[in-house]
Amino acid sequence: MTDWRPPLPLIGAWLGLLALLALTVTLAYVPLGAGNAVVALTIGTIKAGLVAAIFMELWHRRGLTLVFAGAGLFWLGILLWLGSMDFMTRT
Amino acid sequence: MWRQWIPFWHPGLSPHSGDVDLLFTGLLIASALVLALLFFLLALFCARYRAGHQTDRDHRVKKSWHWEVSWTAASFVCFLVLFVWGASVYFQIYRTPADEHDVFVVAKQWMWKTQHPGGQSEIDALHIPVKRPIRLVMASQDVIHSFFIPALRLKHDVVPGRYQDLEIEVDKPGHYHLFCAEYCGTDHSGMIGEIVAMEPADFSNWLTQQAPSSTLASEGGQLFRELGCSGCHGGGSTVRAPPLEGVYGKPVPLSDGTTVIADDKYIRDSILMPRSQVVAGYQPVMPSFEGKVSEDQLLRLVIYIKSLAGHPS
Amino acid sequence: MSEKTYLTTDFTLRSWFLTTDHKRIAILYFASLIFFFFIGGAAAAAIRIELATPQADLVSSDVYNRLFTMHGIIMVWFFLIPSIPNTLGNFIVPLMIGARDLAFPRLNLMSWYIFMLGGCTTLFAIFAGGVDTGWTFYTPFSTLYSNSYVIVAAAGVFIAGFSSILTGLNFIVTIHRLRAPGLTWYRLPLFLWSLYATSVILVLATPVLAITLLLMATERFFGVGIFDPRIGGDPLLFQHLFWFYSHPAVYIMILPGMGVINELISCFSRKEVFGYKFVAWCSLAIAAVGFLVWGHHMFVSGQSLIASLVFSFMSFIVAVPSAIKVFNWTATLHKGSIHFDAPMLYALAFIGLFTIGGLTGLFLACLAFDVHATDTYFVVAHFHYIMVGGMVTAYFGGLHYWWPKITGRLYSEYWARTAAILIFFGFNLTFFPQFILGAEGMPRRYHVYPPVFQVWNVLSSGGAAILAVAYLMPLFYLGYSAFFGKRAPANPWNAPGLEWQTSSPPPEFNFETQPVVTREPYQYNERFDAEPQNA
Amino acid sequence: MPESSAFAPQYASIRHRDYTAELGIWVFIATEVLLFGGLILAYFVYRHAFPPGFAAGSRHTEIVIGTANTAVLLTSSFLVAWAVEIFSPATAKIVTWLLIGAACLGLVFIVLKGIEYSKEYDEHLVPGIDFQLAGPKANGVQLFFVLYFVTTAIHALHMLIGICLLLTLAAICRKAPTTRHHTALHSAALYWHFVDVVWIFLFALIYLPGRSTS
Repeated sequence: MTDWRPPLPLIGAWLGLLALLALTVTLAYVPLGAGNAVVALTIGTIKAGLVAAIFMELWHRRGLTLVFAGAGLFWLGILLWLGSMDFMTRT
Repeated sequence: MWRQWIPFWHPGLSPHSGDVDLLFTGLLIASALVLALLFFLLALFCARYRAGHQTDRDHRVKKSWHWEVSWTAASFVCFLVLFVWGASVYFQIYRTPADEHDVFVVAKQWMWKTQHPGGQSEIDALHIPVKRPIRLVMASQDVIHSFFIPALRLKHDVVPGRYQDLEIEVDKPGHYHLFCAEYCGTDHSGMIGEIVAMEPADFSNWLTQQAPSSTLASEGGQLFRELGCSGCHGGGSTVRAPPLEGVYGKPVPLSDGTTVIADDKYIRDSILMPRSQVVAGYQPVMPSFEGKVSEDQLLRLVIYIKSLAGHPS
Repeated sequence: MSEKTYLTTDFTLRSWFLTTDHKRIAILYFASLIFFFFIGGAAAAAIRIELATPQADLVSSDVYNRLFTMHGIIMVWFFLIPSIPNTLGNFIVPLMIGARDLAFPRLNLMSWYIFMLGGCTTLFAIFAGGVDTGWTFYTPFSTLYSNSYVIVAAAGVFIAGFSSILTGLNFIVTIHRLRAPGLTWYRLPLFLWSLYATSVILVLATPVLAITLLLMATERFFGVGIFDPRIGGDPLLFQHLFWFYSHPAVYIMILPGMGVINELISCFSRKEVFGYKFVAWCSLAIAAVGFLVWGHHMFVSGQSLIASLVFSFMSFIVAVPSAIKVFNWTATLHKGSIHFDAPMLYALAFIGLFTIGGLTGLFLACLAFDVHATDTYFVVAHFHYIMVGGMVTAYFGGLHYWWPKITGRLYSEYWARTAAILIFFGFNLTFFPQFILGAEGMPRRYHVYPPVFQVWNVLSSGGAAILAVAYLMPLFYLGYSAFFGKRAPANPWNAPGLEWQTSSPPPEFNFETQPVVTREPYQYNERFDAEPQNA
Repeated sequence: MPESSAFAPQYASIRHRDYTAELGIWVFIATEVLLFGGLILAYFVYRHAFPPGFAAGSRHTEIVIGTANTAVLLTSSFLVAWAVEIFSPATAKIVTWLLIGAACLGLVFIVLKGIEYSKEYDEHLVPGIDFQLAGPKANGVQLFFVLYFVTTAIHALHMLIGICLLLTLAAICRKAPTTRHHTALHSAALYWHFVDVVWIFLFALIYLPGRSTS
């Protein structure tokens, strides 16, 4: 009767996510100036990475699946980079 | 003049348009060479290697990489040259030096309204002296328009919500088309006017003939009082508001610790969104004039405040 | 005919409208696209008639604005973008890779229904009163000032976008997963490489259009200013978002055409495509770099000069792979054995017209000249050379090439060649004068114009009349041949591609036995000594 | 696990089909990334233009509800991942309950979101319907709330679709699940996790800015 229990990595990821959630909310109230945004987005990225690696099983995938998962992010990067370039460099 | 030799091409009439024409010629020559080579090869191959024609078809080129690399490199180098050329002229065209004869352009559905500092205003026309750079300050009342003078090879969109500077200069007297080039609704194609370039003497005659009773600055000053601005910004008022004399063009310290230069945009923003950039040491009490003043009136107010630049504060 | 083909397995309406057979879905798309093509074409005809004189005589300004908007929306989203991918692509992709169907056949059918829903919504907007924003939906005109069915039209485009996404998804997965044994990437026909690149754009760009139109409709419907300068919004943000999709969309409209041209040139030169790997990777390079150039639509819009500089540079870069392709096609002809059948005439026309379109694209990428030429007829001429001279010509070429496979019948070579030549001349007469108009400074979207521009407009309208007749011709002789033409053999062009290894038209699941691939594509001279047998 | 009896003719094997389906979902997720990408670009552009307005807007949101919702969604994702991991005929019952649990958590999320929306409505913070906020930051706050409502509404729509998927799968998996259902569940799970990932970023962008200043 062990086959219904969740594997340890899943539980670990879940608890880790909740811990990171608590951390990010706490840190949001600490005045860090521009650092707040950096911290919030960094922790967000770590959380998303955890979900992708463990829940979405990317940890066990290779090759094509990773390329496809990365492609969306890469193009998002293009959109954000070139899209905001105009607004950042306007005089 | 070499420019007259381009088919169907009327030479540009401003200092920069000469550069643009030269660039256009360069592009045309490059394209013509490429097209000639390509069409020659296509015709040659089609004729020589047509099916049934007995000719040497042995020793086909199999290893292709050196061909590929050479035409990739050749295209790339050509493109790089064109890019640098085009970019350098572009930066010349859109350069806007400060102190020049300012003309104010308000675009609205579907007309161009232009105003000279002396108060002379025109509709769908703009008189300017030749051989003298004119700085246009353009604003749109409603949608995006685009100020386009083909003879000067010059165009710029006029986006609502901001002032757009543009420098124009005409070499030769004459009447030239002014078009709206950005689709702006029903009468878009009717939003055309003319640029009238005159000899400096004729132009000053024209200015005097057209001279209205009051200049833009004085109309702005009148508005300044009518709208109640003077109640707070005027000397000796009870409400404490920053004085506006001598402000224009100077750095202004803001309450958030930063500093801005009091240019057209800052003054415009301060009228429409007074509480976004509050001068250090003052309370954000000024009401917004968003929706209460038109672009025309805004311009007059800005010009009025600008005219106070010389006064001591 | 003893065995059943995909056309004869079942004749009920249900068997057509609930089919999951990629070939039947391709036919459904084909029929819908003809319909949309002629609606968009009718609008174009009305525009050209109106522009024959400088004054307004046929229609009012409001009607004129609705006409060019309808022409743009219908032609871009309901003809060009789905044209080659959804008809020829849908039909040929599984055949070319030796598969029995696409990876997700039901998704494929769904995408057609979504497409039709989007199409009907847009048609409703057009016939209920029209849209006058131009196909670009620029704010704040579309959100605050336009007095027409903007939201409905945008909804139609929004819905059709999901059809594009599903098609792209289907092609990507199919090409990855369903290739026949032995069909490695470098053995794929180049048509598939270009469709793959197209699909990447469809999947990654279309959602941005969806969200942009959604924001625009929200602003218009609720009166909230997302792009409204009066409350601090920025109209240029809309343009950035819009062109993030709409510039790559141009490559959606040309890459499949380039793919078809590879097949045609090599087949009718009886020779493999010169520089196969370069051409293949150029497709992907165009798709990737095509995402980095959208700001070249905004050189005069007031975006920062630095942004303009970067976008101009990228625009020159993206022209490199296109140039490489043109050189490779020309080199393919070298020492070939060239047949001038109708598809080849289209292919040659494509090379010429596409090159002119591409070179004038460089004019527009060139910052200083773009300041003069943007928003004039120069731009109109340029993109028609790419989209009509390029894509539509390639589409007709591909249609003729695969027509025997699709219908199992042969068309009249005489009429096909006549139409091809007529299209070529009609096209040039219509659009070449527009370059001159643009260089002289005639702005686009002008209903009335100064009389100095009339000569070129008359020429253009005259060309359009020829073009209209030429585009109608295939409807008749191809339509005739579909029912009364001579039966086509399985491989009328003597081509080595897998799609020719099954009967014409193919059976329901394409192949009797799973084909196995053992060699590179386009092995014309080694496997076939015979010249193509023509109709 | 019993193999499903048939697979569509375009596939060579069950494994081939499953592998293909997974790839399809990943392509779909790439599309979705760009869908939210447009909104995120708009968000960053306006946050860059109106930093105080966005900080103020953020402070108007309910961080308690936001945090609770994040925890709810993370837990729901965990349940779905668990269900995928242990999927077999022997565990059909547990899998069904896990999926129902995940769907219920999804519903909790939607309900909390609804409560939050109604609070914002009461505070007159809904642009286009009832927005009454004056002052220097009004423009920035309004833009913040427009983007907030559009983004969270689209996210909530994704949640609703996901909940329907999970409930359908729960109903199917109750009896004799096969490999085919495992593929379906795996695909739905990837989608559900993706919606979770989107929320993680929305949480950081919507609720957290401006908390450390007044």
